[in-house]
Amino acid sequence: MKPHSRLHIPQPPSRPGQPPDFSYLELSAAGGVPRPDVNARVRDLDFLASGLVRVLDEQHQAVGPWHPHLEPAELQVGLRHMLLTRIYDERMQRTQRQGRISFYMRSLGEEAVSVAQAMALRPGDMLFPSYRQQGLYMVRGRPLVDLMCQLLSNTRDMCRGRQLPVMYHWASGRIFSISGNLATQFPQAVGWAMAAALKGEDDIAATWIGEGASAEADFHHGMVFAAVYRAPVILNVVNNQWAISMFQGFAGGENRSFAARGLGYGVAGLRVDGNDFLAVYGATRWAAERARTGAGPTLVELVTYRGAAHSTSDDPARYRPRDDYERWPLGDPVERLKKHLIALGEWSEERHAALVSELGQLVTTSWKTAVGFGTLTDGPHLDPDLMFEDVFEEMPAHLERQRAELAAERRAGVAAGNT
Amino acid sequence: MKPHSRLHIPQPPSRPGQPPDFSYLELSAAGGVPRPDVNARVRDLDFLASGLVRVLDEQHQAVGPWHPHLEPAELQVGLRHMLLTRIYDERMQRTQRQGRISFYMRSLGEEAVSVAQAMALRPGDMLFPSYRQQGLYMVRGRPLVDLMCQLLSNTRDMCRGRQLPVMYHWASGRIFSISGNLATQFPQAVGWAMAAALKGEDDIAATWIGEGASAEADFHHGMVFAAVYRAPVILNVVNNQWAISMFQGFAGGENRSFAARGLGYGVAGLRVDGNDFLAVYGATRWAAERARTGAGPTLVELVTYRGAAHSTSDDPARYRPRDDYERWPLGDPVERLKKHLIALGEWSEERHAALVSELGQLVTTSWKTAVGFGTLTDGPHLDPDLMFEDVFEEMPAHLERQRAELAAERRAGVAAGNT
Amino acid sequence: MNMIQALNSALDLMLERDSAVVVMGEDVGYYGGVFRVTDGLQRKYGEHRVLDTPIAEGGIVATAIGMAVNGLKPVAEVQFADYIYPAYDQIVSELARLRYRSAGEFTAPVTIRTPCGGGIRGGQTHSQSPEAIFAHVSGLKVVMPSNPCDAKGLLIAAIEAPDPVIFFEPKRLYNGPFDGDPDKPAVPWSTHPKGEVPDAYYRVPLGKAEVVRQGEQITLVTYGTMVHVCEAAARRLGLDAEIIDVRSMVPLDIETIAASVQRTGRCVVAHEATRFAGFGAELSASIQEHCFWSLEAPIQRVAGWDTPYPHAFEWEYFPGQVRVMRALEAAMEAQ
Amino acid sequence: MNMIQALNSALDLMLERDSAVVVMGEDVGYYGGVFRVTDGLQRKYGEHRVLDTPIAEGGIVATAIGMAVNGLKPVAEVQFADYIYPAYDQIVSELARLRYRSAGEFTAPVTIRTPCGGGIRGGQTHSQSPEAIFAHVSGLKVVMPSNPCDAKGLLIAAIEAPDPVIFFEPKRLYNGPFDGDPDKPAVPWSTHPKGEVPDAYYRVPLGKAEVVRQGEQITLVTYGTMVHVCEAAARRLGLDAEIIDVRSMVPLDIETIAASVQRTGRCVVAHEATRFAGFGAELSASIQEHCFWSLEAPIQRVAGWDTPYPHAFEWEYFPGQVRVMRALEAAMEAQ
Ligand SMILES: Cc1ncc(C[n+]2csc(CCOP(=O)(O)OP(=O)(O)O)c2C)c(N)n1
Ligand SMILES: Cc1ncc(C[n+]2csc(CCOP(=O)(O)OP(=O)(O)O)c2C)c(N)n1
Ligand SMILES: [Mg+2]
Ligand SMILES: [Mg+2]
Repeated sequence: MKPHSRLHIPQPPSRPGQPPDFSYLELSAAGGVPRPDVNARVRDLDFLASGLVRVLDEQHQAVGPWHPHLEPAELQVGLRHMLLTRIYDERMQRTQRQGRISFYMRSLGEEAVSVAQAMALRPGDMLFPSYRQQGLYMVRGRPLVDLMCQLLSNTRDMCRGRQLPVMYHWASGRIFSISGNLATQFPQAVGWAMAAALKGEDDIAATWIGEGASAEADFHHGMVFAAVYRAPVILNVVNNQWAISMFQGFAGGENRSFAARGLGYGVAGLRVDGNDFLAVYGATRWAAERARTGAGPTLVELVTYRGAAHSTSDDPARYRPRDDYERWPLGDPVERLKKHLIALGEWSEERHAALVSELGQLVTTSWKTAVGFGTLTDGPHLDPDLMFEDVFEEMPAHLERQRAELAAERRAGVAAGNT
Repeated sequence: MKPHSRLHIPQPPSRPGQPPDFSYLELSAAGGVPRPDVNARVRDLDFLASGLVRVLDEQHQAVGPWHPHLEPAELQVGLRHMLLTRIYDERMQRTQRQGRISFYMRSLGEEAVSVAQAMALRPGDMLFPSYRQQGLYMVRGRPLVDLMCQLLSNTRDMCRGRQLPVMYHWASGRIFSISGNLATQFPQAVGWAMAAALKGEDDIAATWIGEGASAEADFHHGMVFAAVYRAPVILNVVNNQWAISMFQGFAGGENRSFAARGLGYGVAGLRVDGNDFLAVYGATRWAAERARTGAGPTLVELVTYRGAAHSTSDDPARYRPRDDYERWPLGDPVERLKKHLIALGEWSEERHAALVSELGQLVTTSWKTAVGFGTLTDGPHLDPDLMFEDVFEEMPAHLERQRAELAAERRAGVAAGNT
Repeated sequence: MNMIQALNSALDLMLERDSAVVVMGEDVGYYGGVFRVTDGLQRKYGEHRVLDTPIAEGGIVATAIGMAVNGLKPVAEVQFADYIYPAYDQIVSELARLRYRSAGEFTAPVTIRTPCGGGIRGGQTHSQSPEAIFAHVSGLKVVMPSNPCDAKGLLIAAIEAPDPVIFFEPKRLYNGPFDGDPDKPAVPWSTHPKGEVPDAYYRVPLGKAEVVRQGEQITLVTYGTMVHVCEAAARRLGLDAEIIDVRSMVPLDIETIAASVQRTGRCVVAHEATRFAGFGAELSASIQEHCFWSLEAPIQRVAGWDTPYPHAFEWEYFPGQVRVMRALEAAMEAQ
Repeated sequence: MNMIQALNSALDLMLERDSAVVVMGEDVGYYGGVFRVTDGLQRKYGEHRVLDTPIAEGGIVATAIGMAVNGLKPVAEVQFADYIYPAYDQIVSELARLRYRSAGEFTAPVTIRTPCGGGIRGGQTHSQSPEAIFAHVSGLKVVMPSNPCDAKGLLIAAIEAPDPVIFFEPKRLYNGPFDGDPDKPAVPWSTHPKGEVPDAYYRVPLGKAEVVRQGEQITLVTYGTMVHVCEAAARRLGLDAEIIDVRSMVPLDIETIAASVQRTGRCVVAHEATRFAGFGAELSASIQEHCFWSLEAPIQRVAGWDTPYPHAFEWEYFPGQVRVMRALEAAMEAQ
């Protein structure tokens, strides 16, 4: 073999020990991207896939056509949900380090995505998230105790002990069950939206996928079916720049934005500053209106940064600079909304500190309640017989037999000195 | 359910009994699309995905920047290959109707695609076709007898009786084995091209997929990997408007051209008049040069029309107007090249008629030779023991045993009065 | 009715009775399906109840799941079982486990219909019988009828089931029973008692095998096309064989099967799929576990060879009467 | 060496010896793999020999096939066996059948490595053992080592094989042998004879089972993690059990297995995967066919239950020592 090859290998801008370099990131000024009519022809929307919709400027003012003009009270609610998400994440991460739960995944730096989007949607809209949109649960009001019981696989675990931590679901809150398999939810959301349209109902679907997972087949399936049937769905790509150790270039991000993937399908593609609460809110409103008025699907790329490790099993210091998150040009979503509220005269450092401590308290009390229902290590435990339920609606004979076998095995185990 | 739904269902422009309507087709004038430098930035090439590269004008003249300026002799060779493809198709279709072969698929109306593309590529370039590019075999010179023996599953069948008719392969001719499963060849071609680049070799890969099959996952896989590694590959979508009974709208063609699918991946997308031999040749040259000079992959949409039934199992009269092919705005590729040659003074109706009869003769003689090696119905037949070979390189014990069992079974069958 | 008409009738009735039922797949709408199983349904129920879809089996199953989560009952067609693999991930990782992983909060009662089996010169990509790779996956029901009457009743039961069902249709049986002899003139279903199909609604329960022929000497456990091949083989040998049509691979009616083998003491298991790690292995293993003390001879397996399904050697590959007869003889001889 | 180091050593040697070998997969390059099996290889052999890939298992296998057709020998990693399904179509329809359908003109000697099995609290999507659905597909070789020494030798043999190989790595064994008791302190491979791994190149042939413990009373046929669980169970019962590590599911070394069962007359088959239509069914059916006249008791199957692998009930799901012991007792009692 000749030593030189022309095969291009994508390169992250910096590796451990090097200074973070975000010069690759294409930015637009706040207020710089026009906001077209929601029913504009898709062909006339190409520019939205290369611009970056931003509302908050350097002076913490909200500017431009995408400004959603929310009441200060609504902004405060948004700030609260983002903060709660962050504090919850930090504490759950800690419990994992202490061995109380087996696994955890944080959304540090991406809180605006799920919080602003959930707030911009209606309660009847159906959400198909990946594992990094816990903010949806905060907005829709699922008690923390319920989430924690899932993390603990305890006697109140909504999943009855079947799923890894963070794989929540909530039928009455209209949040779909999270899958451990990447990307599968993307075309499922499209199917849900198709059914809504078939039934003549007004609810829309929204789904989230990581930029890394967008390489999976199901991304394409979702795009094709959404485009063909003009399904009322918002297809979100959360581009947090990393997929475990792989930079977004390995998903094709070196060439073109992920929003641009929509263009070829005839699906509107919208690139948004994912750390700008107001931009995310405004963009989501626009996409939701398109969907609800029959103008079809929108692919929204939320440009953000994975501030923390991929999960508790990951160590990002092996593959990226340590201080990268601090240098991320789009800043921190919580800080930015906080400063905007302060600039509006609707918030202060004191109120902020009080809120942080209030939410910390909430997490603490919730945790106390949750562990009261058991932990994976110490119990009380779920009844193992539950393992055989919900495979089918009715338990077939072979599972009845296996359930009995397990019971006998456990008796025999105790007799044989096993615990 | 409310009676009215907003779910959009794609509609073909006309159905049986209605007049064909091709007003949906977006055309460009011959010579109307600029030809950018092969190393231009992909972002600057978007216009190529919405235009239609054409060289032959209404007066049968070759015009514009994509004109490849071939020698008349080369054009005559192209005409010959297209005609041979067509005559071969017609005759093989007839043998199927007579029950001599079990199945056939014609490429009527699409002959320029495979013939012009194969001619524009180098012999070392590796081709990954679908089942409708038999013209590749004509250009690369595989004797008809070899192809026919495959159709007949006879004693000289290159596939040793394992594949349906038309599923040819040719390692030394650098044409990959055709799969019955749609789309699978698309990312395989990308892998082949990646390997060529890794090895520092100059050969490129080309692959063909139907517009219908582009909805499959493997289309996306091919695009993502080609984009990420800038693989030296030409990715062709043959948009012949139909996928069995389904109009291209069911693959997303109502919204945007298939060439435009490239844009979001950062892959150049080129929309070409697939019935214009010179345009196809010129476009393929451009894409090949891009690939060979390290500028990366090109997605080429070849706009054409499936002139015949999908296969011998299909009856298009059930779902589209009978006279549609005659009304197709891009005409017939053979006719168009023929008229161009005549306009150049390099061809005549007489020479054409003589060529048709010569090629008819060739097909007849080849068929006689081929059936001499056996037919599926009358034999001589391949040895059924061959069934157990090539599952693995070396036959494992369980297959040895099964081969022996089959032999015993056949003896027992004869004894029991089976044939 | 032939099997195509019986399946069409089931779909027609279900579209009529339940507005949540939608039919979807490649070419199933305007065209009525490449095997014409959905013929006329789009005209009758409209483009929103009978949908043509993009060619993407994975997308078809994924959107069907989403539709089912939103209250519909999709009946998706995969044009050939050989093309179900692009949907395998959505079926295995999602469809089969959604109820389980969400503790019953979300369910997806999707039916996936797909023609399987050889005998129509379809070669390696139009002949496969991949039931085993679905039977192994917890959470799926797996069904394969052997005649029009069962086909209609089982399809109605599948559509009404609250669980996902993979519904295999042996395509060689669409137009008539087939006893394994390709040289014999084709016989229409009208000549067969199971070709008498009531027009009205009825169900054949999932999870119940049927004894299609009673006998005392040996038990033949089989399904799909092989039911007819086994009947012919037993007849040719003049054996008093009991023949059980499994019909439902999951849940498996092992009680009916075991009761028979315990009585006859001998057993042959037959299917068209490749032998190694095929569903016959499960049948054989289960029967051995339930009937070990009654067995007078080893359980024999009859199956396709462990090779792809070759175009030219279709009848050498297909487990025809002679292969079944040899297994029956082996099982009868041994003592 | 532990199993991770042994696998790394195999890859290292093969990258060194054969310039056609390339390693590819999600996170395998710069990072060295989520289980660190490819640690250091990109640094040593460069970005063009050890490739990070897009997250698309179907695309990974498809491009690996194309690379193999162009003369390379790709070793592709699928991060967890639970995520191999998106590649199932390319594996089954393409990789497995390319040689066959092209009558040997085209081949794709791709090795697919993937960690399988439970025991690390991975829940339903990080614990599966899907070997059966590959074993059923003609044209694939299927391998699962139970220790570092075999892992290295088998991986080298797999990479050098002219056929595609699906190479399962029981992840619970990566860092040490595991006998099924999660409460016992972890033991490193350095305490186990099979943890002694030569640095140099060597091969363990595909298609050969290994008798890991000789015995006269009963035969335990198993593979992967369950080899160690079975050893512990037999020891606890004080049985003179013969334990066979299958190692290679396809081709299956039925000769070694049958010879043992013919001698002992009793047999337990054990694996971690779901029981129904699992690979144990094939083992049981084959053994019954080969050893019927020697069997003194029904062959018992030990396996995971027919449910998804639940996070909280990992040890109730896992076929631990007690489950094996009960099966051994049943097989020993019966007469
Ligand atoms: C089908 C499948 N393949 C691989 C994995 C393993 N995996 C889990 S998360 C992950 C990275 C995903 O990155 P991205 O989509 O960017 O989402 P992010 O973690 O950044 O939110 C991988 C490879 C998986 N869960 N499913
Ligand atoms: C995976 C898969 N799904 C379905 C089919 C059945 N099938 C064969 S050809 C065809 C239509 C393909 O249309 P298109 O891709 O436009 O190619 P064309 O026939 O027009 O050349 C279909 C659905 C198949 N062969 N493989
Ligand atoms: Mg990411
Ligand atoms: Mg087509």
